[in-house]
Amino acid sequence: MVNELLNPIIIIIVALATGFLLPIVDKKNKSFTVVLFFMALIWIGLIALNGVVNFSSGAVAVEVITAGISPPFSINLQFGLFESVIILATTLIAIMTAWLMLDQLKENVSTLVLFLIWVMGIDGMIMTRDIFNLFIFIEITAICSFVLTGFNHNSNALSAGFKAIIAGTLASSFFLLGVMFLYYQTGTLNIDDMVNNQSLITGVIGHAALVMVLTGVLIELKPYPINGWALDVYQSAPSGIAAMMSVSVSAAYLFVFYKLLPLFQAWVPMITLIAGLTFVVSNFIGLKQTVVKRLLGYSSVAQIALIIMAITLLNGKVSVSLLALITGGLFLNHLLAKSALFWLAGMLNKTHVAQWTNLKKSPVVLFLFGCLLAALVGLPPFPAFWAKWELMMQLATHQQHGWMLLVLLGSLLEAVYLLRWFSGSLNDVKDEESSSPIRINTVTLWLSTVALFVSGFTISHLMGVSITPLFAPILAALFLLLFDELTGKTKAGITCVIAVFYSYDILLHLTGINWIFGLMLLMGSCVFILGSMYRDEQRRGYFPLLLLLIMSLGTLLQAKTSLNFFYGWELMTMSSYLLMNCGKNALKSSFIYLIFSMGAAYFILFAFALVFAQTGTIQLDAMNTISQYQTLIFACFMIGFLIKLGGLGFHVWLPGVYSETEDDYTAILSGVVSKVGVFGLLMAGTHLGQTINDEMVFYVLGWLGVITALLGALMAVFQEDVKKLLAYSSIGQMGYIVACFALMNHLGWVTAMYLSVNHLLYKGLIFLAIAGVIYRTQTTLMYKMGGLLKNMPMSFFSALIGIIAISGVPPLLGFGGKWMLYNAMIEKGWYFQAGMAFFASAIAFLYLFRFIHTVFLGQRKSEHKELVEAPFSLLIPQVLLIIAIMVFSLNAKWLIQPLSDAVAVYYPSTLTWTGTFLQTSQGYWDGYLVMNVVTGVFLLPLIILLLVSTTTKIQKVKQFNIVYAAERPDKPETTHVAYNFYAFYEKALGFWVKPRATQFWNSVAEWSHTMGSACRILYTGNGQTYASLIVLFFVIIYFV
Amino acid sequence: MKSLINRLTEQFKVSLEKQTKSDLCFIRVNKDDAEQLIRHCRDHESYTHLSFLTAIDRIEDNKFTLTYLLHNYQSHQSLGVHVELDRENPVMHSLHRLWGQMATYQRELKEIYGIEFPGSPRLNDEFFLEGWDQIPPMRKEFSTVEFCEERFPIREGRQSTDAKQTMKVEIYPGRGE
Amino acid sequence: MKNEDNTFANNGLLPEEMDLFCNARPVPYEPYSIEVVEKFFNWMRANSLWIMAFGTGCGAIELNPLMTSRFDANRYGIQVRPTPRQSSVFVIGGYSSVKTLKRIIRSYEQMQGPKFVLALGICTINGGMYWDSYNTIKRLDHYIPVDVYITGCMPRPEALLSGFFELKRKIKAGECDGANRYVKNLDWYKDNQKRVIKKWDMPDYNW
Amino acid sequence: MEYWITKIAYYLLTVSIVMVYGLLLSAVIAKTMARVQGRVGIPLYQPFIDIMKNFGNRTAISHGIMFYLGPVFRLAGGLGTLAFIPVIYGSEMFSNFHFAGDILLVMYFIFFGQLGMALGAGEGGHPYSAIGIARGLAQMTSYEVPFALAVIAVVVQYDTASISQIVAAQQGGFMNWTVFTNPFAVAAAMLAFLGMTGYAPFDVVMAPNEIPIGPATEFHSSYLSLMQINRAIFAGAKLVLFMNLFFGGAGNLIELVAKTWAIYMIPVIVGVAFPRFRVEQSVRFFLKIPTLIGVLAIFYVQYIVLK
Repeated sequence: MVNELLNPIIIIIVALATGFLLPIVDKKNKSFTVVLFFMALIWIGLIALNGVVNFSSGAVAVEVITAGISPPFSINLQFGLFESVIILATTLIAIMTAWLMLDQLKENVSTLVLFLIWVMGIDGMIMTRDIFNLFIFIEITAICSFVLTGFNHNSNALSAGFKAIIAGTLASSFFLLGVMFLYYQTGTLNIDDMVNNQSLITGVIGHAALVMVLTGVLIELKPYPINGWALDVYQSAPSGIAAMMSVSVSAAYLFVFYKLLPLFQAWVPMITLIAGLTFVVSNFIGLKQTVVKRLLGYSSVAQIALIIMAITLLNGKVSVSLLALITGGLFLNHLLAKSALFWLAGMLNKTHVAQWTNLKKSPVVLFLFGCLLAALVGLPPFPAFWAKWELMMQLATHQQHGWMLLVLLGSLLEAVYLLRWFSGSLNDVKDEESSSPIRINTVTLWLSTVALFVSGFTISHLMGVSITPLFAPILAALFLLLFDELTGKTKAGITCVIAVFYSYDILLHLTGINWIFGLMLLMGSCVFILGSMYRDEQRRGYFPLLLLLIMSLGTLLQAKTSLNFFYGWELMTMSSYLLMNCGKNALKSSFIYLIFSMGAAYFILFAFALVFAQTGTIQLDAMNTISQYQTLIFACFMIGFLIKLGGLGFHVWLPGVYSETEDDYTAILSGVVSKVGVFGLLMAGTHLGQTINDEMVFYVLGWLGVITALLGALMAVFQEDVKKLLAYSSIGQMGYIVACFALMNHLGWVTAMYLSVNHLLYKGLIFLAIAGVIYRTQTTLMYKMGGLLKNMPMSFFSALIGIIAISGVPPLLGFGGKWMLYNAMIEKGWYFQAGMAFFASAIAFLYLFRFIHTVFLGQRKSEHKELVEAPFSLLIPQVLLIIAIMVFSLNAKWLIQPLSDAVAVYYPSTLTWTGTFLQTSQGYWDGYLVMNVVTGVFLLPLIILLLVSTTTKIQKVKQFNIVYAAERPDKPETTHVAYNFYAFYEKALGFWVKPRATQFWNSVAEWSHTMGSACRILYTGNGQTYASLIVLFFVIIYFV
Repeated sequence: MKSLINRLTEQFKVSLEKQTKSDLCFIRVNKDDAEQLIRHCRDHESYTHLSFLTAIDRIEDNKFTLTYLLHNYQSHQSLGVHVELDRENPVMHSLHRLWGQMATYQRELKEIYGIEFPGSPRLNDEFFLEGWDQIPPMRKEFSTVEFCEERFPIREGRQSTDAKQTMKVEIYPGRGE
Repeated sequence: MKNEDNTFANNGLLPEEMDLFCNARPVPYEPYSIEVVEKFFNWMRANSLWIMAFGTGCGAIELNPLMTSRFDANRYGIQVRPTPRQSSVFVIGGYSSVKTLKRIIRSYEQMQGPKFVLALGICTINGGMYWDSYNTIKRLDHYIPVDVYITGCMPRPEALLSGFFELKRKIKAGECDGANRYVKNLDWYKDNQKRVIKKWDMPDYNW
Repeated sequence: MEYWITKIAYYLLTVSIVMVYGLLLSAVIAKTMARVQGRVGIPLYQPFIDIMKNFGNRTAISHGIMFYLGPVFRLAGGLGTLAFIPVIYGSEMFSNFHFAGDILLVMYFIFFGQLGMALGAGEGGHPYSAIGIARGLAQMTSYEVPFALAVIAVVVQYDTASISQIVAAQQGGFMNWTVFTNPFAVAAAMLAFLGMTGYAPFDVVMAPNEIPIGPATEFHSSYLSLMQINRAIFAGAKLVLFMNLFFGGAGNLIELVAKTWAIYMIPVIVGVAFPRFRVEQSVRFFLKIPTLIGVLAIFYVQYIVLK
């Protein structure tokens, strides 16, 4: 009995029967109508669920033929795994939509009936194997869609519905005509039979028939340029209906398309082309969109096109299960995320993207919104991430490089407008309407989000990746999120403890370069988190994200497979992006960061895919067996990692981000996160370096490195904002590291890692010191500071140690880096690069002096008289870092030796030690002795001065007791030299640092938007245009 | 020069005081017409240059005479405009809108003569005296000798000789007169 | 004028400026306890006269020829330093107006001891031709201690050189203790200074 | 231990000699210039007197700890630079601590004193100090370019960065000196040397007329003495460095004096002949012809000397 009730045919029956019953019941009891309505839907859902359970455990698909009569006069259904899954998903969406829209739907019982019939039509389309039945269901669905689109009598919606009717009618006319001809030629209406008798479909008639059917289906799949009507529908339909249209109806059509695909083998390339075009163009147009639902519409169109592309490109080439994984992953993602976003858009009732602000006020909504968008963009751990990864791998395996680029380009564009939306929603706008907390029903959104997490998890499980390292960060972050009510300091403590234990655990499992980076990054982070305790605010969301960031670093370090690496990379990008937004004005710059990072990730993904195509495995260790495209792959990796590092040309995101983010986070960003790029470089280098015979790429990279170093330093010279100054300085420092890496020999790599460690130590130190200063002075502009040495001696000392170390002046450890750098470069024969590096390091003195002078020396502002030393918790990590710097300065061997050993696995060591005496092929250096000599020569004059001073009365004076051409200084502000400090240098060399890169990227953005506008021209909003386009489309397909 | 004076006389209540040279003459105008006259000279008679503004303390008449000296670069002629002010309450309209540098002259006159120019920018800022606490030093009733004796200690034994006598007696005995 | 802890009250300063200036009182310095050492240093001080490059009056014009080939003061160890901190000789170049006096005092106090003042021209002695000028001081030694006067209006460079020799002689003889005199009689000097400098917008002692 | 004591004693001896030599050098230069102008000029002992007089100043002020330490850093920079340069070739007594590091160490240690001094002057709070330092650093960045290129050329030429080995490689006749084996490198380095010494036309740092001697404005008494001593030692160290790198080093004290004297005359002669550059002019100057010569020097080494 139960089985009978769960028979798929019941779906149709239930829907129809309830449809009949509802008006009758409605007359008696209104409330019972609703119950009945939902019961019907739930029943359908249960049937599908039962199907999923049965078929996934291996049951055979059910074939249903009604009434004992053969088709076309009966209904012919097939109910298998695919069908049941899709029906389940669509029904769930339908239930939730109906629940959300209940108030509107239940006003008129006919709407409820329509809705039910609509669901039935969709389910019918999915299940039926009879092409005529299919037509019927298509018609049912289409009619319901039109009516529901306009059911709230909004004029826009009515006109959109009308346009949809025109398009739908055209589509079904084509379809019906095609079906007629097909029946004429094959004598069957069963799709399977038709496929089996394909040979019968011949001649002009057969061609025309197929083209008609194809056109009919394609119109409903909304490819560019014949989707104008659909976008109008998405924009103006009630958002629940739009959600259904976007996901459920599309799902049905997609499945129809899949079912019919065997018939269209001859058109596959063309369909792919159309889909590809749709994917890219829709995303281009999406850039220009400001209306939320239309934006989602473009995204929907693009997503569907992507799935079609995946199907057409891979159908028959990969196993069905893999294809199902890819398309299913993409689809499930789209289904859940897009529908939820439509609902959210409907509930918030904010039409324009610009109105989406102040979501920070409602953390829950923001969290859900973020998750949904992240899923849509294809970030881990959501299904689209895995599906896209697998898609790229398979495309690469089948040599579809052009399509890969297309997919990546389209995805990037999509990411741009979706994330811009997100980033805008973080904006704090002071107006009364949008600043009140949002009260909406988030249950459905929660369900969707959880479903997304679960399905992501399931897919990754199906792909056979090891789950623990991948999901541990997210779980840990979610766990910490539970304690978000605690005070900031407590949370910092908890985070630190977790991070320490986690790091310890990770470090046990790492070796070689990974171990060194693990020690650097994880321990570095732990030290920096200590600094985070200096603030009293609660800092909601900051610490879970920080933990996520740190643990994603762990994932990255542990990665043995490219998938894990990429996963960790994406997670790190995402978490670092979100952390940036804790800063006050970071939105714009962090958005740029995110876009660049997405670009970087896609380059890396592309490279991994190319590797996979050759090795057939995602093991990183297998990378060195590749034999083709080494240079290309390496170059892609380089571009990807250079973006992270802020290499020249890709650095535009960096200064803004560094200057606007939270001050303690900047230390992490500069100290730790930028090193991930170095780690990536070394990862690529260790695995690919040996396979590349062409030195040119390294040569280019080397020059890029030193030019980055030079221009980074030069740009730092002209900054007024202290954090920008340090940011450009970081760019410059990264330039040295890149150049050293590009040397591709032992000394070069040791230097690169040594410099990385150094940079972590001293730049972290300086950023922490300056964090304290900013905390006290509440400004980042250097000319507003000055003379703070008197108030903050410890911070000054940190900064002093930091700048001595950065500048490379002996005896601190910075010199070791510089010394090895020149030795390595001269050894390699890169003389001019060495010269340029020297120039860069000389310029570093300029900005370093400016930094320490304008902040700590010179005249103190009167309003800073009462400032006290930076908070204690900020000083602790500084002390730790200073100790580390001092130890490594005193005995460089402790640092260089492990680095050298780690690199010696790849290149034979060229360093020789005699005690503390270090020798390369050209030079030598005894750090210990240098330290002693310097101490000695320092003490000598000091003692002399002290002795002489004993006979002299030395009066301690105040800041205005200066010789001032016999005048007295007027105000500290006018006496402190700080603003435009290097005006003359700008006159001399300023033209080198015109913001060319920024201009370039601005023009890229401008150009993309122009493209978007250009593609939009076809969307006139006029039904006639749309209809004629459809006809034209048909004609073109026919003749191609 | 003559024609200029004639032209001016037609339009304003001015009187020629004296013509010292062929290219320099002085006219007198009353306080309230001065601005209009000077503006006219600047805009219509090409007297575009303000050479100086100065004051003369005519304590015997109980008057201050202001002299605006204008210069015409085309004809290279100068025109002095005299304005008389009451010495008890010396107030003059500020003409800084005509020439920016006028403000500086007015500041100077304020400081050393105490002549008021309401509306003149930075009028009360110190010009060259720092912390002057007496009546304006260029006024004739201000006695510098008394002030010096009171303010500055003078070394004993200083002698002053009459220059005329010294010349006559010591340097060029038997000459002159 | 004085605070309880024997520091200056700095009444001339605005309240918010108090912290910007040192208000300590200078103390006189002792000569080296060993006489030979003191003599030796005096000899060196005499032979290394660093002039403060501040032309306070018209007499400053006489300093320039002093450095040229004709007079070559360089050979006597006389050279010009651009900052009072490093100079040891202050040459007052003739008349000094009240306004200049303020700068002279500031610069003089910023010089480090032992420091010497060479007053040039009759104006520094008794006002000279400016004896009745309302803004010119008449006796320099009422305001800062003067070690050597060179009279004349103007004295020629030769006179200036002979003044320097006199200064050298006095330094070697240990008679030039102007700096200490100034410090010891600081209140008297300050009174005199403040009597003429009405706008005293600097600290009482310019360290 | 005994070895180190001897070493330190020898070093102190070297320092004293270089200091006396440096001071005498400056006196002689001043004297020479005076003679050129038809003056008698200062006595040769004048620099010593000046330094001692400043030590003998009885009062001083201090703006703070960094101000106090600034001159110490400065002198330590000079002393340290000298400490890492072997002064006389083959002499144990005058070899200093050059085994602690090579030419790169010396090149970077030169900055030590400047940095410390900059901090000290910065705490002084005088705007002209900061301007002077900014100018000095700006000029430094650009003259270091030809100098670095010249040094790299030399290092490449002799395949070692060790100063003593560079000197050793130049032994055996004056035709082995770098100045004859690689004249481009020497030309670049000597042009850079003009900037390093800070005489006209590159004297905007001190510029007594506009920013009263720049960084040192606030320094006096003992501080100034230390800086004057450093000036002598630092000049000596740089001369010795240039002599070692480019002019075959010195086998004995007389050779040392003769060579360094000759080298020192170059900036002096240029200095009396030229007026002052503005900062941006001097920055650009070094990045044009001298840098080009430096580039030529490397090409010359790569394709002619080593082939």
